[in-house]
This record gives sequence, C-alpha cells and structure tokens, in this order.
Amino acid sequence: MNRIMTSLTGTPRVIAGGVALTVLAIACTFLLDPYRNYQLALVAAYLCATAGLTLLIGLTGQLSLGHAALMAAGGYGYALTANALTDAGVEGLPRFILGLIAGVVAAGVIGLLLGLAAARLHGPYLAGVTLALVIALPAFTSVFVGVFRGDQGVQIAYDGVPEALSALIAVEQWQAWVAILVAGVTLTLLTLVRNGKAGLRMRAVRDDEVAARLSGIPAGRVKVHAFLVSALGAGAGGAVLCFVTQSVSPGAYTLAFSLLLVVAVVVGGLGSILGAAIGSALIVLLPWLVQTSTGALSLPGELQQRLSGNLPVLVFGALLIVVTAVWPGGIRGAFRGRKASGTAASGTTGHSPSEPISTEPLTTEPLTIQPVSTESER
Amino acid sequence: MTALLEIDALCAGYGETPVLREVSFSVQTAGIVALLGANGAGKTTLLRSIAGLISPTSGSIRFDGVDLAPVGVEDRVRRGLAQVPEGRSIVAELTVDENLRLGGLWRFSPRELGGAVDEIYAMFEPLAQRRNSSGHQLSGGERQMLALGRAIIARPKLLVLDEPSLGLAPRVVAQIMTVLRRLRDTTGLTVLLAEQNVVSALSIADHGVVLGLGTLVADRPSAELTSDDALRHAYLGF
Amino acid sequence: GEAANTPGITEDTVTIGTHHPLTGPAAAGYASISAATTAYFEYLNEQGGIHGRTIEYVVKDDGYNPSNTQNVVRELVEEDEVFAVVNGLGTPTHTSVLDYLNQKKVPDLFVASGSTSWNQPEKYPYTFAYNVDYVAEGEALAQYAEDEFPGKSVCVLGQDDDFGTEFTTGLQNVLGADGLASVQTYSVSNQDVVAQISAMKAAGCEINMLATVNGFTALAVGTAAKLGYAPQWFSSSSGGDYPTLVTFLGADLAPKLLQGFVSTNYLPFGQDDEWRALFEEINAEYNDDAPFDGNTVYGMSVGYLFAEALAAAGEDPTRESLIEAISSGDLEGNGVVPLSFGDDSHAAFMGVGITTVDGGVQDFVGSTYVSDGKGKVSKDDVEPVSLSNEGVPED
Amino acid sequence: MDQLIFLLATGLARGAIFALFALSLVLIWRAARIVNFAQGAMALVATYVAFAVTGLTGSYFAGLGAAILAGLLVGFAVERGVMRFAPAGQPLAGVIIAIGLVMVLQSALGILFGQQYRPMDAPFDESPILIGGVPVLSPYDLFVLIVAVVVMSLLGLLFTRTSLGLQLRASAFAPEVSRLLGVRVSRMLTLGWMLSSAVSALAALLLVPTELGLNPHSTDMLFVYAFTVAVVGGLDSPVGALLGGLAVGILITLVTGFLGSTVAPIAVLALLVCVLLVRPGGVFSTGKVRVA
Amino acid sequence: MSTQHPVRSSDSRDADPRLQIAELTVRFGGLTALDAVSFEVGAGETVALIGPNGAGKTTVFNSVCGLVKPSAGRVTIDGVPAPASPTGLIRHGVARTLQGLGLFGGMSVLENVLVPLAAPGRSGRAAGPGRAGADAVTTATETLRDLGLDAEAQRPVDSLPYPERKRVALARALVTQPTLLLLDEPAGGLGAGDIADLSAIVRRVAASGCSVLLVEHHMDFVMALADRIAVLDFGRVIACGTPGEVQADPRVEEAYLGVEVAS
Ligand SMILES: Nc1ncnc2c1ncn2[C@@H]1O[C@H](COP(=O)(O)OP(=O)(O)OP(=O)(O)O)[C@@H](O)[C@H]1O
Ligand SMILES: Nc1ncnc2c1ncn2[C@@H]1O[C@H](COP(=O)(O)OP(=O)(O)OP(=O)(O)O)[C@@H](O)[C@H]1O
Ligand SMILES: [Mg+2]
Ligand SMILES: [Mg+2]
Repeated sequence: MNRIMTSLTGTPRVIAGGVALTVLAIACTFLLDPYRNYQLALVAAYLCATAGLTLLIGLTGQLSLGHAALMAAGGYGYALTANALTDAGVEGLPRFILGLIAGVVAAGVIGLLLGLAAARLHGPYLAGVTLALVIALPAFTSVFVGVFRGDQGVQIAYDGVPEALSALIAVEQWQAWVAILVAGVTLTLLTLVRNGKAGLRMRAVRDDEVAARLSGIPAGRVKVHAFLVSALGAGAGGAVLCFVTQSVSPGAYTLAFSLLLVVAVVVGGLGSILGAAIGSALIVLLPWLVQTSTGALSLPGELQQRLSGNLPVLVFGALLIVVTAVWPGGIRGAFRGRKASGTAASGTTGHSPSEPISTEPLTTEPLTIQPVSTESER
Repeated sequence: MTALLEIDALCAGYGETPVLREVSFSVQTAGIVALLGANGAGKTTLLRSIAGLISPTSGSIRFDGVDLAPVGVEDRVRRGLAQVPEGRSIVAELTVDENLRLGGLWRFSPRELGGAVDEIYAMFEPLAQRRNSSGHQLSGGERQMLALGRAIIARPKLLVLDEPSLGLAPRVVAQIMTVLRRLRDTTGLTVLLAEQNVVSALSIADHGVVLGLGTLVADRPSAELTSDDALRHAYLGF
Repeated sequence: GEAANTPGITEDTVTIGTHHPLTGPAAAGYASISAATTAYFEYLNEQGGIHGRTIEYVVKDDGYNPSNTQNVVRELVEEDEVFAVVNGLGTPTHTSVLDYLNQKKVPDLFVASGSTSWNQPEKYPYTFAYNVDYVAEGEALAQYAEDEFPGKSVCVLGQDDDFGTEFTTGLQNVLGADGLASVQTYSVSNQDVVAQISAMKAAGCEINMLATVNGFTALAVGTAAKLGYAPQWFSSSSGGDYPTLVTFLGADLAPKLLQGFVSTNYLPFGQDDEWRALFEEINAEYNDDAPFDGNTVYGMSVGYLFAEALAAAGEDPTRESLIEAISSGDLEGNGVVPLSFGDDSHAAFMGVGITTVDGGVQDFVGSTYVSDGKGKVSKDDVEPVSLSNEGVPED
Repeated sequence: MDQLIFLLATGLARGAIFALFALSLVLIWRAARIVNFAQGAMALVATYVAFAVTGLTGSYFAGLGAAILAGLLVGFAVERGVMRFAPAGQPLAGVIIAIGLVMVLQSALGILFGQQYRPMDAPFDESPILIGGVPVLSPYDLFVLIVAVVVMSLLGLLFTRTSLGLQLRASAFAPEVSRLLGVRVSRMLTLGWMLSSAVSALAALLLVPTELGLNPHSTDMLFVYAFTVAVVGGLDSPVGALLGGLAVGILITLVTGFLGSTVAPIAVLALLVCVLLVRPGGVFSTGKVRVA
Repeated sequence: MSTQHPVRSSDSRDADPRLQIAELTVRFGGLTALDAVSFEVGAGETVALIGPNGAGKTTVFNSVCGLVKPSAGRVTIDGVPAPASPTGLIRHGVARTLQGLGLFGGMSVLENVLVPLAAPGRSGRAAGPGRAGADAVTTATETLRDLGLDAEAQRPVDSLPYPERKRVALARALVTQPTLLLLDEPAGGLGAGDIADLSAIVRRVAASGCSVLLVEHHMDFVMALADRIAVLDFGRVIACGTPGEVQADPRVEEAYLGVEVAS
C-alpha cells in the first residue's frame, strides 16, 4: 500500500524528505573545495531541468529535445531582469528572487506554447519541433540582438557572498547553496506533482489515451500541463545556471546539450527523480573524470592535441552505449530491477516477459515505436 | 497413422515462474486436437513454446520427426508449422491485403500469391470487402479472421490456433470450425486448437487434451471427454 | 620570497593555461594555434626559460562552447592553480569568463579575439587584448580602399556576430554610414553563401570587404568564381591567411583566384622576416613540422609576448607585478606596429600592415594604418620590431 | 527577378541533398521505428572512405561507389555490433545508443584525421548554366537532382511494390507476428540499416563538394535539416521526404537571399510548426487510425 | 452494493429512457458503419447488442462516448445530448469498458481503479491530493473488494492472469458508480467459470438500478442476462426484442447465430 499512500496522502512526508535532502546537500558543500562546489551547483541546476524532463518523458511519454531552449529562456529571463533591477538599484536577494521568477515565467510561457503543439503531436514529430526550436535559438538571439546580444549573450553583475556569511564561505560554496535550495524546492514540487493525482493522470494518458479519456481524463490538457510543469523546472535550472556563471549565451544551449539532458534522464532511469539526479551528476562529472584521466597520458605534439579533445568524448560515448545496453531501465531501474525481477508481465501488453515490472514507468511514446501494433484490439 | 507433433515432458515458464510441468502428448497427422483448460492453465504458454517464442526449460518438441529445439521461429513456420497467436495479432499498419500476402510470401511465387489470397477472400467474405483498409480500422472479429486467413494461406502441415473463437460471432465461429474441418478432410491439415469455447472446439476435434494449472490432466478422444462428467465439471465447466 | 605563495609559480616552473576549441566545428580553424604556442614554450624552456623557470602551458578544450569554457577556466584557476590565463580564444567563449577572471584577480592575458570588450581597463583591469580589434581593421581596410581604389563601390560580407558588426562599424567610420553598397551576413552553421554572393554581384559591388573566418573567405571567393564574378577582395586578418586559404581552394586554383587579394596583418609574416625564419625553425623542430601558416606565427608570437611580460615581471613574479609589467607600456612584442599597452589601454595593437597576394605569395605592401580608437585612421610608416637574442626575451 | 529564379534553382539543388538524407531517415524509421541520430556520423565514416578512394584512384565515381559500399558496411556493423544490444523494453534506449555512437564516431574521426577540413572536388562544373542570361542550375546541381530523384523512385518501388519492401515494413511494425509468418525479421532489420546508411552516405558525399570540405562535423546540420524535412513530409513517406526536402532547401535559400542567413533557422521552425499544426503526422501522413 | 449504486430519483426514471439512440448514422469514408440505428435502454434495464463482426456494435459505443462523430442522428442520455468528448461521460453517469482490455499497463491494480477518481472536477480540486486522495483510495478499495480483487490491489496489473485483468477493467468502470454501464465483450476470452462469475456481477450491478448495455458474442451469457436484445447487421437494427423473440427470429439465425456444425 505504501506507494499509493505516500502518493496520495504523503504531501507532508515528501516535503519533509525534500527539506532533509536539501539540508544534507548543503552540509556536503563544507566538505568540498571551490571547484567541486561549482560542479555541485551545476549538478543542482541541471537537476531542475532533468527532473522536469524525466517527468515529461517518463510520465506522459512526450519526448522533448527542446529543453536546452527552455533552460535558455530561463537564463535570459533571469539575466535581463537582473540587469534591469541592477540599473534600478535593486540588489541581493530581491534581485535574485525576481530574476528567478522572471526566468521561470519566461520558460513557462514557451513551454506552454510548445505544450499546446505537443498535445497534438507525438513521438518523432514532437521531437522534430523541439529540435528545430533549439536550432533556431541562436538565430533568435542574433535577430533580436538588441535584447539578447547575439552569440555573446548577456552578462550579469555578480552577487558575492552576503556579508553575514562572507567570513565563513567562499563564493562557490554560496552559489552551491543557492543552487541547491532552488533545486530542493523545484524537486519537491515536481515530486508532489508526480506522486499526486496529476502524476496519475499523466501516466494514464501515456498508457492508454482512449481509456484515460473514457475515465474522464482530458488527455490534451494533461499533456499541456505536463509540458508546462517540466518547462518551469527547466526555467528554474536555466536561471540558476545563469546566477552561478553570471552569463547566458546561445552557444551554451546547443542541440548537443539538449540531447545530453535526455541522455541524463534515460541513463538515470526514466520517470524517476532520483534517476534524474544520478543522470545530472553523470553528465557533469563523467566527462570531467574522463577528461582528467585521459589528460594524464602525454603524447607528442599534434596527436596529443587530437586525443586531448576527442578521447574523452569517445570514452563518454562508449560508456553511454554500454550503460544503456546493460541497464534497460537506466541505472535507477537497475537497482529496482534486481528487487523486482521475480514478477513478470504477461506478454500481451508489450512488456517482454523477462522485463521487470516496476512502479517506475519505463515505457514512453518515443522515437522508437512500442509494439502497440500487435496489441489486441480495444 | 504417424504423430506429426510430439511433445515430451515439456517444462516451460517465464523467468523464475514455471508454468508448464512435464507436459507430454502428441498430435497425429491430419488429426484435430483441442487443447482445453481454464484461464491460466498454460495453453498459450504451450503454444508459444511450440512456435519457438519461449524456449522450454526441459523436455522436447518434435515436429515431423525432427527435434525443434535448434530450429528458429521463422524456420519452424517454413517447415509448415503455422500459428495464429492469441489476441488477434495482425500487422495493424498494413492493409488487409498486405497482411495476407505477407503470410504467403515465403511459400508462393508472386504469381501464385494473388490466387492464394483470393482463396482466403472466398473463405471470409467480410475481409474481401475491407481488403484495402488498414488493419487499424478493422473490427475485432475482422482482425481475428484476418489472422486466421493469413496463417492458412501458406498451406501449413500443422496449424496451431490460440482461441480463434475469441470475439467472433457464433456464426463465424461455426464457419471457422467448418473451414478447419474441411481443410483437414481435403488437404490433410493437422490442427492444434486451444479454446475456451469448449463446445465448439470439441464439436470438430477428434481428440481433446486438457491442461490444469500447467499439468496434463486428460488426453482422450473428444467423445470420451464430453461424456466424462467429472472431468467436464472440474476443468471444462459445462 | 613572494613567489612562494603566488599561484602557478614554483622555484623552477610557471604554470599558465588557456581555453581553445580542440574539438567541435570551430576546432578546424584554431586547433593549430595552441600547438604553436606550446612549441614556442618548449623552445624557450630548452633555452633555459625565464628567470630559470620553465613555462608549463595547460591547454583545455572548450569546443567553442561558453559553458565548457566556464568549466575549464574554473578548473584552470581552482584545480591547476594557473598563474595566468593566456590567449583564451573566442568572443562568446571568453566573454563568459571575463567577470569571473577579474573577480578572481587572475591575469587574463592576450585574448585571442578582435572584440573591443577586452580593452576596458577600468572595468576589467586584469584583461588584456591581443588581436587588433575588428573596428580598427575595418577602418584600416576602408582607408586603404579609399587611398588605392578611389570611387569603387564597396560592400561587406560579415559573420553574423560581433566580428561582422564591429568590422562593419569600422568600415562605416571611414566610408560614412551609407558608404556601403550592400551589407551581407552569413552564419557559420550554414556553409552556403551563394545567396549572399549573388546578391553582392547583383548590387554591382566592386570591392568586397570580408569579415569572415578563413573557411568562409574561401567559400566566398570560390562561390564568386563559380558565378563568374571577380571583384576585388579585402579581408580581415582573421580570414586572410593565404596558406590556409590554399588548403581550401587548392594549390592550382588559389593563386589565380586570390591574385591581388588584400588583407591585413600585425604580426611578422613577411616573406623575408627574421622572426618568421625563426618560427619556421621552431615549428620544424618542436611542432613536428606542422603546416606553417598564420596560426603558427600567431601562436608563437603570443608565446613570445607572454615570455617578455614574464621576464619583465621580475625575479619573483606575482600576478600584480605581471599586470604592472604589461601596463607599464615597456613591452615591445614582435608586431609590425608597436604595442599600445598602457595604464589606460589594454589593446595590444591599434594598427595593421596591409598585405596582398601576388603570384601566389602573400606579403606586406609596406603601408601601415594606425587607428586612434576614435574612428580616425592615419597611414604612417612605423618600424617593425626586429628580432633579438634568438627570440628569447632577456631576463 | 533573375535573382529570384537563380535562388529558386540553387535552393532546389540544396533541397535535393536534404531530401536524399531525409529519405535515409525515412528508411531507417520504416525498417526499425527509430530516428537514428547517428545517421550523420555514419554517413561521414563512409564519406571519409570515399575521400580516401578518390584520393588513391583519382576517380570521383570510384569514390562514389566506395561510399555506397562503405555505407552498406557501416550500416551492417552498426546494426549487428551496436543496435542489436538496444534493450527491447525501453524504447528510448535505441536513441540514447545512437547518441553515444555519434560521440564515438565523430571523436574517432577527429583522432584519426584531425579536425581540419579536407576539400573535395565536384565531378562536374559547379558554375551555373545561363538560360536567357539568367544563371540557373550548375551541371553538378543537375547531377545531384537526378541522383536524388532516381534513388528516391527506386526505393519507393522497393517499399511499395516488392515483397522485400513488404517484409521490411512488417518486421518493423510487428516483429513477433512477422516471425510467426516466416519473415526473417533480424535479417530485414540489418538490411534496413544497410540501405538507409548507404543512402545517407550518398547524400553526404553529394553535399561535401558544395561546402568547405570533409570534417568530423560536416554532416551535423545536414542531419538536423534532414530530420525536420522528414518530419514535415511524414516519417513514413518517401515522397514526403523528396518534396519536403526541396521545400526546405528553397525556403532556406530564399530566406538567406532576401532576409539574411540568420533568419533561416527561424523560417524552418515556422514552416515545421505550421505544417504540423495542420497535419500532425506530416504532410503525407496516412489517415487517422481507429481509436477504439 | 445499493449504497454503491443509488437508484436515480424515480421521476427522471420514467421521464426519459437512460440512453436513447435515434436514427444514428456513422460513415467512415465510403463505408457506412451505422445506418439509421435506433433503440433505447430504459432505467435499470439490461440490453444486449449483438450482431456479426463488423456490424457496428463497437461503433455504437464509440458514438455514445463521443469517440466517433455521428454523421446523422441523436444520442441522448437521460434526455440530454451525449457529450461530444468522452471526457464528459462520467459526469453523465456513464462508464464503459473497451473491447479487449485497455488497462494502464504501467500501473498497479489500485492505481488503475484510482484513475477515474483522479479526473479533474471529481472530489473537488480544492481538497488537494491529501484528503480527497484518501477518500479516493477508500472508494477504489471498496470497489476492488466487491469484485474480489482487493488482494491484488498492489500488484502490477500486467502481472495478473487474463480473467483478473478483465475484472480490473470492469472495476475501473464501476468505481465511478455509473447509472449507465457500457460493456464491450466483457466475457471475451473468459472460461465458463469466469463467465458465470461475471454474470453474477452484472446482475448485481443491474439490480442496484444501473442500466447496462452490453455487446457480447457469447450467447448463453447474453440470453441469460439481457432483458432485451437488439441485433445489428451491416449497421442496421434487424431485430429487437426479448431473448426468446430474437432467438426465434429467422433473420437473426441466418445473419448471426448460424447453424451449429453437425459433428
Ligand atoms: N509474460 C508472462 N510473464 C509471466 N507470467 C505469465 C506470462 N504470460 C502468462 N503468464 C502466466 O502463466 C500462466 C499461464 O498463462 P497462459 O496464458 O499460458 O494460460 P492460458 O491457458 O493461455 O490462459 P487463457 O485461456 O486466459 O489464454 C498464467 O498463470 C499466467 O499468469
Ligand atoms: N475508425 C474507423 N475507420 C474506418 N472504419 C472503421 C472505423 N471504426 C470501425 N470501422 C469499420 O466499421 C465497421 C463496424 O466496426 P465495429 O468495430 O463497430 O464492429 P463490431 O460490431 O464491434 O465488430 P466486432 O464484434 O468484431 O467488434 C467495421 O467494418 C469496421 O472496419
Ligand atoms: Mg491464452
Ligand atoms: Mg467490437
């Protein structure tokens, strides 16, 4: 019974959990050096976005390749507002809060528009639109160069550590704190959505749209909501990222980055917030780890140079393939899988008999088709 | 009379859950065998094992004298072992016509294929009317007919059907049963038929095999089965 | 002494770092620069280094992606504890770490981009430019056009970023706001400039100014040729490197297509320049004889300038003493025009020499233009810095 | 006016290449129900081979043959060596593996051949023919167009007219059922990958001479635009790929010519959104499916 | 049970039939799936809709549910026009099962049954997930108990044997306490034993005042349950009446029942 109970009556429990984890994470920052804290801040920022994305893909089966653009929207929203406020003489916390709100709203608006389109599209067609959006991002910033400053992007004034703390902690640690706090709030909210009625509706629409509608679930609206919610997450992430790096520019939000976000949620484990966390940590740390480890070996001249850039990418890609092949349900699923592999689904619904059942939804309506075509008629 | 299909001490299951325990029986050439049993008895599991979609944990399946263990799914079909899977599995994205052609591809030259397809249309006139509509649009029963027609088009030696009567109008069920019977009588087709619809199944079967919770509980001529009240009440529920 | 607690400085080494695109689409044009710089430092280290310290040059790949730049630069500063960041490449990329480096008071030397952003001493006291800025280049080329090709209709094809816009500004400073018959732009993501070139042809452009990277210079010239259109080409130094252009256009075609091709340069690229001779040796010996082109000269010149600055920063260099040394204005560098560093200027070069291609050979024509940074350019004949002490700055 | 005609013509030629590559995406979609993000990288490997062969033999057409051959091989290797291992239960896995593959292939090429561009000559003159004083298509453009149309119609026939095509489609839609009908599904899958990979290789080879040259990223944008093209046309429709490709090619060239290259991606996005809002399954999508 | 399915106030009962289908015509391109079909389902009445495959039975359901747009004709529920979108059905007190299963494969049994209760506008949004959620779980669990599924509540629905899954689908329809229940081949694929249980359940539901319209090919099941039977053939109602009448009708014999093969 537990999952349902938590899911529908566990609001306080979820919040408590969120608070606890946030505090824990903040405590961790004391153990880390500035660069690690910076990386932690990045993970937190990405996590806001990936958590939203995993909700979208995992719970409604809508695949978005456009979350980089949504994060960018968050970043620009934050940067432009922050600069305006700076000119108006507003500083510190109020500036941050307002900027954050602006960022989230900006992403939300775009997310809403995308969602409206998404409600009618599915699988690769939605992917196509979102992909085109990401590609068009630099163009937008160049066309409205007055506002977005083209590919140089927008820089913002830097918030140092508040006096109260400045004696205690370095700026990187402070930034990590802020990032973690925002991530904490975002994730708690997303978890509530996921476990609550809204989450149930999304999964219903994903599993069987007709049955869902017959059960009174407005499939279209649910899809739009899902997109909106996940866009808000991305917006928060973008805003925080902008706060941490004091800049936002189109060059940072490429298609490659969008794909990396998808990679994070899938490798982490679709539909699972913890999976998103694992994934985010992975995409921040793995390239850097590989980079440093491969950087260790020293070779002559040009070869060295070719390797230095490419080898890490190569290794990362290879790992990606292996991990995906070995753990179908993502790293998160791998753990559950071990627990659950006793019960197996009957072949008739498209789950392969050997596939572990987990309450974490693993199916989606993605770029590859589900074997619905062979499913018995409804 | 020789056995076309011999099942010997077959055990099969899903993951760790065993379903079939030591099932043994055989199907004579040109015989019609009804495979009966309550829901979950293991009929589908047995048929999937015969088709090669599930690999048995132990025991053997021999078809036409050869052990099927090393033979892949496609090749079993090409040796004349056709199957109509449970649940109207047609290729919904293809048209009725394409579905039928698909069934006969490996068997006929393009020229012969047309003729073979028309024979099927002759057998099931509702399909003929929908020949160019995509499988998506078909009604449940239409799908079932299509699945059946597609299986027999290639003139198999053994036809394995998993609940063909599912969702079919009584008249069509009767029709199908007559078709099967006729095919047997004319072409010497051998039939293994898993059914919930015990009555109509036994109406054509000359032999009945009853599964109960994965084990074989009876393997007798139909007539005996229908007359054995104890068995009927215990497993056939009529 | 002090050096002990200065980041990146040990008794016998100085560690510095940079961010360059070694992978990704942008890598093609730039990957060879850091290799050349590294080669020069190896040469220098063999000669005993500076104040007995060898220079360790840590090159990090950022794939020309600002967010990577932010990561690797922080890593350089926090993890590798570099003494300075030298020759970080790219406007969007380096812009994203400008504030960070200055907050951290890390010398941010000789940025590899012609953006005017690097020359803001009050706002960014730790940042110094290297390339002559795009505006100045535009002014110089426009002036040269007026001097040598009076009355011709001038047009521009520019990259759709600060490179293109600032260069165009420079042109207009000289030619007037409406002095350009046609302004075309391209974006690096679309390697098809037929539309733009045919538009310039249609507009009857006689002199085409190019604010393009080498690849697109080649595309522009090649496309024009296909359209049977042979205007006079003027190119910024960033896209006017003949050896590189040859690799795109082919050894047989290039001399024909690029005959009379005008470009700028501020580094010792002259055919019989002694610096060039030295660099060619170093390239052969320490850079496994990679193709010798503008990037090679550029990379090694940056290395030399840093070495000179380090030497001037004293026995026990600190970040402050390094900044002082550069701002003092005493550095000479190895350019064809003198360095403009000073307390109120963080620009390396304000002037350029004009080069042309003749019979497949690119060389200076002798005229040099210097901008006053306020929209005025003047032609003056300054003396190039001559080579001394085998290109090893004296301590 | 002349300008317009000229732009239309060049757009057409460019579009033909998009179309061809989009077709390869349609192929793989039909054969494996996957949008293969590695398509560009795979095509690139084949193109490097072609480049080498042309370099050795000096013959462009030897290179072209090599490209197609290499394309087939790459497709085979990728399907048997990598995609095979994409887990069944998790539909996105294939996509992620493809993304991983892109990283591996592109960086491998970077390590082997470096990042610099390797210019490639076109087999035909690239300067446009004048018709009534108006420059139109160049011989090379014509060559590209013809190749595109021929390949297109051949594959169209293969899929709609031949039993092989029928089997390819069936095994993509319903692997298990197809196996029960004696279709050699795994063989079909491999075949689909090989075909698609070869077509994309061909497209890449046609593209490179019109651009800066060969480089580990030469096909990045090609893939992106081709994907949007395939989506506009309807991922299941070769005809859609052809017309969509030409449309997008012309659109991009016109917008670049009259509004500036910066606007082009926005125009493409706009086109995509407009089309899909009217026809969510692409222009040539087949009729709606029964819901219940 | 009676608390589960409160009998609607008597006036609305004898005012309008619960479901009225008048001159309903549905075309798909060239094909006319339904051709001027008319019949009613009275309050508390159990009506069976039978007919050959492809006759249009499911299409009737789809039209009632707003899944297909009628080309002509009217569908009214308690005198008011049926909603244009299936989403509105529940508010009209209508619930439907799908031919086949149509379960939410990624969910547990309980979650499946909770979905209709999680629909917006039910059990007040204001209440938020907390309180309303608890109620929902209680209601759902009760329904599951009524169908003898409470033991399975937490199991992934995919792991259930077919008959249980079929019953979950029924539970999902009943949990909204409908006053009109549409069952599309509820006995399909069930063994004799399970069919008997099913009849019992349907009887109970009907007894509690809920009208039932069911499509089924299993004749014994239909004949035993239905108060009236309507027979469709090629989209036309060819017969309508008590089981006895219908069974006797030669056209029905010819079009649908056919003659059992003599062994
Ligand atoms: N994919 C699967 N994974 C795990 N267990 C399964 C799977 N498919 C079936 N089972 C179980 O195996 C047993 C036999 O199932 P099977 O489908 O063979 O029975 P059946 O006789 O075909 O039933 P029915 O008459 O309903 O088709 C059942 O208990 C069922 O729950
Ligand atoms: N969405 C659709 N598009 C095209 N044709 C359709 C559609 N839905 C149903 N049809 C056709 O309308 C006819 C009636 O279909 P319907 O599903 O109502 O039959 P049915 O009476 O339910 O048959 P069964 O008992 O086999 O389920 C069939 O011929 C079917 O092919
Ligand atoms: Mg079964
Ligand atoms: Mg039906």
